Amino acid sequence: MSFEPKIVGFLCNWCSYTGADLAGTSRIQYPPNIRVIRVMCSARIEPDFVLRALASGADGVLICGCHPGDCHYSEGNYKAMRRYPLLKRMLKDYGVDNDRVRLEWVSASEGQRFADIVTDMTERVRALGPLRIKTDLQTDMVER
Amino acid sequence: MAIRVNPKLIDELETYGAADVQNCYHCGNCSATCPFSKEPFVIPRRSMRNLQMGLEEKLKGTFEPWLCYYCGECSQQCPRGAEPGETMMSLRRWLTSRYDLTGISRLFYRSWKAELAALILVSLVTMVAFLVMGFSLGHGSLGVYAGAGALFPDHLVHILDLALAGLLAAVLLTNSIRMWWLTTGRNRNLHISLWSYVKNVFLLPYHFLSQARYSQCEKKLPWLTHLAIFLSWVTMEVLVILLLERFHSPETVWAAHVFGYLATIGLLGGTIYAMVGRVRKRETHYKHTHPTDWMFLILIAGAAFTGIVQHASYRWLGLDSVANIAYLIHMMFVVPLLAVQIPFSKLSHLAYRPLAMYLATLHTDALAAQEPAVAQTEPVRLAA
Amino acid sequence: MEELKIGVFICNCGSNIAHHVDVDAVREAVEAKPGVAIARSYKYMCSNPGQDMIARDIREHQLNRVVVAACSPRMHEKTFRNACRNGGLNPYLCEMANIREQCSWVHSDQLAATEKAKALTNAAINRVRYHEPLESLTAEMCPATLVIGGGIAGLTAALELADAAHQVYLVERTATLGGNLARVDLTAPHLDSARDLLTERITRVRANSRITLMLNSELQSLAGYVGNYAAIIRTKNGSGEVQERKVDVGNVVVATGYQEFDAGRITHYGHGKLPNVVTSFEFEQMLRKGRIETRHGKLPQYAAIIHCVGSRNKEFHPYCSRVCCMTALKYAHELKSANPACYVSDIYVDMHAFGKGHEDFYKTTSEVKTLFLMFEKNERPVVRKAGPNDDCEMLIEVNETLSRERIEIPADLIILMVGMEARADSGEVARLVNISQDKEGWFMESHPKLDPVATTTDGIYIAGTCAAPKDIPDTVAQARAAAARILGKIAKGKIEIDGVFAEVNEDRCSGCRMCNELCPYSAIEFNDETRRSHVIPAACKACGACVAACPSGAIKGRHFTVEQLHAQIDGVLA
Amino acid sequence: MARVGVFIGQFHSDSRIAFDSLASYAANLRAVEKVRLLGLRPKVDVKSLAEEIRRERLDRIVLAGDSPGYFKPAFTRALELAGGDPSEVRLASFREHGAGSVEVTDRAKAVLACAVHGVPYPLVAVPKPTVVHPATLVVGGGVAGIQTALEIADAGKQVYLVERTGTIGGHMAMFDKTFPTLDCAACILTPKMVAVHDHEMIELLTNSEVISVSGTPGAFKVKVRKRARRVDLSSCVACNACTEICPISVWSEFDSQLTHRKAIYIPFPQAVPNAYLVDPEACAWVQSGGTRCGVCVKKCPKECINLGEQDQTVEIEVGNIVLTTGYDMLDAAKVERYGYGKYPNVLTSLEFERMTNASGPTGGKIVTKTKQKNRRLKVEEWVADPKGPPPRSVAIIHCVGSRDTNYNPYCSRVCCMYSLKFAHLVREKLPGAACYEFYIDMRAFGKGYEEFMERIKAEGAHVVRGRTAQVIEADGALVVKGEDIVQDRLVQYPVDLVILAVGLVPATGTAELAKLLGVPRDPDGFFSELNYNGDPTYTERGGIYVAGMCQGPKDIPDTVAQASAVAAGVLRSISTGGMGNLDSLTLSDIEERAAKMQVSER
Repeated sequence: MSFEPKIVGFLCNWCSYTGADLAGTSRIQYPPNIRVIRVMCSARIEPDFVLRALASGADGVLICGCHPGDCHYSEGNYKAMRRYPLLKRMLKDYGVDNDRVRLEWVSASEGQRFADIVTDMTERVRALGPLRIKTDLQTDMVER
Repeated sequence: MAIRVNPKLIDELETYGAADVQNCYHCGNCSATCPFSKEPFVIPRRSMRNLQMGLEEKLKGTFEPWLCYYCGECSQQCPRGAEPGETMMSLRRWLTSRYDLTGISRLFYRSWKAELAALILVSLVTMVAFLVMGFSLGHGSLGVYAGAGALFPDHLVHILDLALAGLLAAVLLTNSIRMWWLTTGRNRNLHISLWSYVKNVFLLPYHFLSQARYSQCEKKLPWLTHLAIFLSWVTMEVLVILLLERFHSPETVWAAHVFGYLATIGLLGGTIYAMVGRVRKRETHYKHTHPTDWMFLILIAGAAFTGIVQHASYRWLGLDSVANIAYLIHMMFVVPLLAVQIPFSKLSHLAYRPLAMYLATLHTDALAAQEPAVAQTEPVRLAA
Repeated sequence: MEELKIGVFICNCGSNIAHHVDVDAVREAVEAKPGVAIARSYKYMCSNPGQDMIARDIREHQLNRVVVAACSPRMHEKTFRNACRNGGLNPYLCEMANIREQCSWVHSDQLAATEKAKALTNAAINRVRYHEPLESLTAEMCPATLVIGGGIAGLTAALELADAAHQVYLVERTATLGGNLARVDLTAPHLDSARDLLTERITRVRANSRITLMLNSELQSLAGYVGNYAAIIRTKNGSGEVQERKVDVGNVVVATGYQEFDAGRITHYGHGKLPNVVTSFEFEQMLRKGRIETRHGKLPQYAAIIHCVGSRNKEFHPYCSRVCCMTALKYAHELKSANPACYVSDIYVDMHAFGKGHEDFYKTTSEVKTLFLMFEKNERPVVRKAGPNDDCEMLIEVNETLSRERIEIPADLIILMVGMEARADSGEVARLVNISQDKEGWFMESHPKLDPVATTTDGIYIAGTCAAPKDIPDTVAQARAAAARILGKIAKGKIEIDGVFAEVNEDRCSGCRMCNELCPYSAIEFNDETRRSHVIPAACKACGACVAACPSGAIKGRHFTVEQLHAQIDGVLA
Repeated sequence: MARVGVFIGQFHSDSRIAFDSLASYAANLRAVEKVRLLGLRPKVDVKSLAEEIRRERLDRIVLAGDSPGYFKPAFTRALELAGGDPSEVRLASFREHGAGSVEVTDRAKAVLACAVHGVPYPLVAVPKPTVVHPATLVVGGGVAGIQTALEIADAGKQVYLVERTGTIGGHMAMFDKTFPTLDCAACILTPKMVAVHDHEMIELLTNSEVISVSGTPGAFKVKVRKRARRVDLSSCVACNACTEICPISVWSEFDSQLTHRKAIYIPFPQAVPNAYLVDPEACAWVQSGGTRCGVCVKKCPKECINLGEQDQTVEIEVGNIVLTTGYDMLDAAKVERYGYGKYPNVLTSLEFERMTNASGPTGGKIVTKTKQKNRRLKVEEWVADPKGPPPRSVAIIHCVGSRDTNYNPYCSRVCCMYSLKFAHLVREKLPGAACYEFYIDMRAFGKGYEEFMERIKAEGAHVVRGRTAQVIEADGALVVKGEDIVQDRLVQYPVDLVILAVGLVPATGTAELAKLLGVPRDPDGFFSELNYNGDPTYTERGGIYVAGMCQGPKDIPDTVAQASAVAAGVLRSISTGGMGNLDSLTLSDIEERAAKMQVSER
């Protein structure tokens, strides 16, 4: 049975979460590997959420927000856009491959786009194989 | 190459009786209900569409209207009251006028007053001719057919009849050839072998006499009425034209007279039934009546009635003078009926209908040979 | 922490969830989880018996947390919070798991979908442990309303509110009222006068003291929240200089209408090149002036009307503009009335005569001998100049469906039924009032059936063709529906604000003031004496930007706290 | 003073208007110089008309008639040719203002007078406002009635919601999915039903009917007959015990006769009020005057059943009445050629909706009916058994009895879209099955409808343009005979199941209710709105509104929008006074006002 990656998705309530719901009402199928957590705005996602997800066994993290200019709170997604490159640089030092954490803009009417992003990311993370930070951490803790 | 649409044709067809065809929104109900509608002749919708769009060449190029026997199923079901039955009837009238090159038929259909005038003219001419001939040949007295004082000696009437019949046959033949040319002859991509023409020629007399297709309607009465009128008319023609002497000879040849009486009953009964139907307008095919229909029925009824009156007054009552007058009026009905109705009006369908059935068979066989008929139940996969 | 008693309710949603998710397996999986007092499943949780079940269970088992695994929270979070409130439980102690739109509807593999449903429900259970009871706030509701757009929709909404004795500010960008309808002569299908309808509305608007009419004006900015909006209106008066005016309103009705599709974009119709190819609005102009003739003054013997110009078409707009079919039939009658000898051809795709009296109107149009020609949706009728020996100005070539012929249609005058499209500046309006647009640019209603006139933003309503193409009766109905929602809110007097907003923990706040400029709604003010920042609850929109950015983690995002989200992350990966 | 010429023409041959008395009335209006009767569908010669206008030096033309708009272009041309101002052609449309019959000739005169003064009739004909009692009566508990009741009650005003059957929810409660978003009808409707049930400002009267209305607009006294439910609403918890014991079973109306229900029943599990009721015609106890059966009374654990309960009549005072009585389906058996009633596997769309519903008789499975022995009634009958054989191919026929002068001449507006939805459901639930759809015009006009249609076609449903003419039975299978217009071929498809998209008619009882309230109806039987464009939800009777299907077929979003629009009128009338009856205004009132009225047009 091929490796089934676990991907945690942080979706903002007004655009990307609505877009994911639209994928549902339009019955657009996509891989079940993504598990969505709803936040009010992409600005609410703290870098340490991403770290915690990876540490708790996620093989990939997807952050979605509104297209720039569309944010319900007018500038929330710009903050996420600023935090994301810093986080990515840090993750590289942890040995987390570039494709494992991704930031995408999905509007309320882009059900198909959301499904395509999830499908594409699942394929990439499956190719990268399991992350195993969680198991390493547990072994470290046991050794210490 | 695109065909030009001519929105004016529909106005012209209105004078032929197609008053509601523009209401058709093409739901296909009539073609699916029509008992005669089979590939490759889906009637009546295709012809109605060509009419709406004024595709005159296509309309002239099809004999589909002749395949319809006006059972009225389609008009009853039509959701828009577009009267497909009456439209096909009007198309038949229009085609009749198209097959006739002289243009007289077109004149008659477009204004019924013209036809009426022509009928009256012909009957007056006949009367004068008979009277003049009668007085000059008939030794100054009005006599009844053969024997002393006959208006017209039988042999002369006989010759006149044959001449008239020959002339009418010629006119009908040219119109039929034109019908063949328009619908089949000029059609390049349809190859009908000579053998196919010969093999199926028996269809002409078969349909002419039996109107077999009319019998396929659900309601049989219209077919029987039509058959009665038709056979009676043919019998009368045979008696009057071919066996004139024996029919008019003083001693009664019972065989001839029995047929005579039957024919008269057939003619009178049929026409009266049709006229009452058209007045009451209860069946769909009697709902709409074009003036030419009335003239046609009145002429036949008149001819039959006067025929029996002059026969009865001469044979049974011996009232020669009454018989003479009745005979004269009889001729005033018969000659216009033959001279006008056959070539230029409704009666010409006696040639076109059997020809249409014949051509239909030829076309179907040819088409079947050229491209295998698409199985009707094979569903069409629309969206790729 | 009091002893946790969580009630988990899993919905079948008829077959929508049960079709791909094994609901009983999910129930068994979560039943054993720590803190779960009871786990049930039912066919329709959102129905009357479903909600009663929640309330009853809360009372009988003294539940202090509720998890509902069903459809999207955007659909029924409010419904299940009410059910908890009826059971005596604070509504914010309820959490939903979306196992329909984001699980059973999108994953057909039963095993994977059930696993995902278990994970999502488990995450909700983890999260609900850290939920705290919250109280919603109330704020005053300003009874005034801002109506944007002076067309039939704006006029009707303004009158409905003003007649109910409430203040209305009607903002219209141009100098006159009437919008697109002012350019129309008669309306379909009864050929009533559009002018009389507008005159009645405009006269009543101008005579109504409660409507402040602002022509040549545009909305400059909108601040605040439902019940307490501050709008700045910019007006250009006669001499060109600009004044700005602030008005306080409780709600906003957006009724900005549509713009017509530019027929020139379709080259093969030749609009702009051939003089006698006119759009429907140009023909309305001709009708109003009484000059129904070709450019060189000749009465058209042949006229043709082409439908779906820019609509129902891959290259331009995929949607149907809904009103042009009936308008085209109207033109057929008007052409025949102006010139009884005119032959009218109507070139259509599907005849959309769906409304009251429309089919009858379609039949009368047939009776006056209009020739209906049908073409396939993405077929391209080509218009070209006729030859010298043709008895008409132009010829239209098209593959006609009903006769399966390629035909040429004679036409001296061609009317293009141009479709409707979203206004070019609808993007700005959407950003100003903070509502979203669909991919065609039409404003998106919050739910087509639950709430056809409300938007995702509370207090902002949309009415008429700015939401989607529609005819006058539907526009008037929507305008009054928006007014009804506002009247309902005003009658209640108070506005209930969601209890979810940010809160500064005074002892941890270091006074660095980073959050002050960060907040897009300037809802965080700095107290100089205590040297601490403080959040204004009513103004806070709970986006959580400040919570994430605070270096000392001093700001708590109520209902989206760090503990709750961490628990949810662990739960979703368990 | 403008010199006015009045021309009176007739377009519809069936108009019964007193043209002559209107002509004489127009003649003695002060500003009118010339009056001419044009007759039925007049052929107007523009040149001689222009000549006449110039000769009479007319500044304004008033075109009066049933639908004068049909003659307007010719008159505008004539006025322009005569050098006048083309915008001075005014319409006096009698049909638009409900003055299209001889009984309302006075109103026609009023419309004429307004046009002569160049003033829109609705601006002038505003009856004196009346004080309005704050309570509102809503007749009909479908989605329209529920929406209106909620909007009015949410604004704090009392609502009486009267519903004829045992539960609110109407037809929408019967559906599984709704177009175009395919979200489930229950998910939209049930929460609103719960809100109605819990709302303290809404008094729900199910199993009840309006029997008399008196009083004036703003102060109506309404008598409502509450038919005996024979089950105590407050104590019944729908435990289903009584149904199991009840011996009588009849066809279930809610399940459109697909299955049986008992004499004591609940229409559907999520019904509101969520309680059982007794069908008096079916119940043996009631029919026998209390001598037979009655087993359910003892079986009920909470003694809620009182079979002897009598009907009551309640009188309520309300200021406004909202009619949301919805629709029924045309009897499909009337269109004999489709064989409904003759062939068991020819279903109406409502029956198919119930079949696809997850909480329906077949649990959402699409099956063909099979002949089964009904043990209780000892008779063979065709039943939709969940375990029955699924159809291999399905045909859906549009416009059954619609757009047809022999039945309903009008289009029922929703059938194209729900038929597409059916095609989707067939393809989704029976992947192998072939699905044919026969339509004349595919009317996908709403938001997101066109894209929905394209998606269904892409899923492989055969969408054939051409209405089926006949459904016949040939060797065991049903055969659908029709003509495929686009392929220009006669087609015959053998199918196992035929679904008829039957045309919609006003709900039974609409005629009596209309007579009771004095609300006019249009020739198709639906309630007539005050003004087609301007006031689609008002009627000419003050204080009486219409919303939803009862005013004409429409889909759910349009119904909900109309229902909310009615709420606006009701709330406004309560706060600042409502409209009186239109015919409370005399002709002279209107003439005076029209003369003094100043209009602004921009």
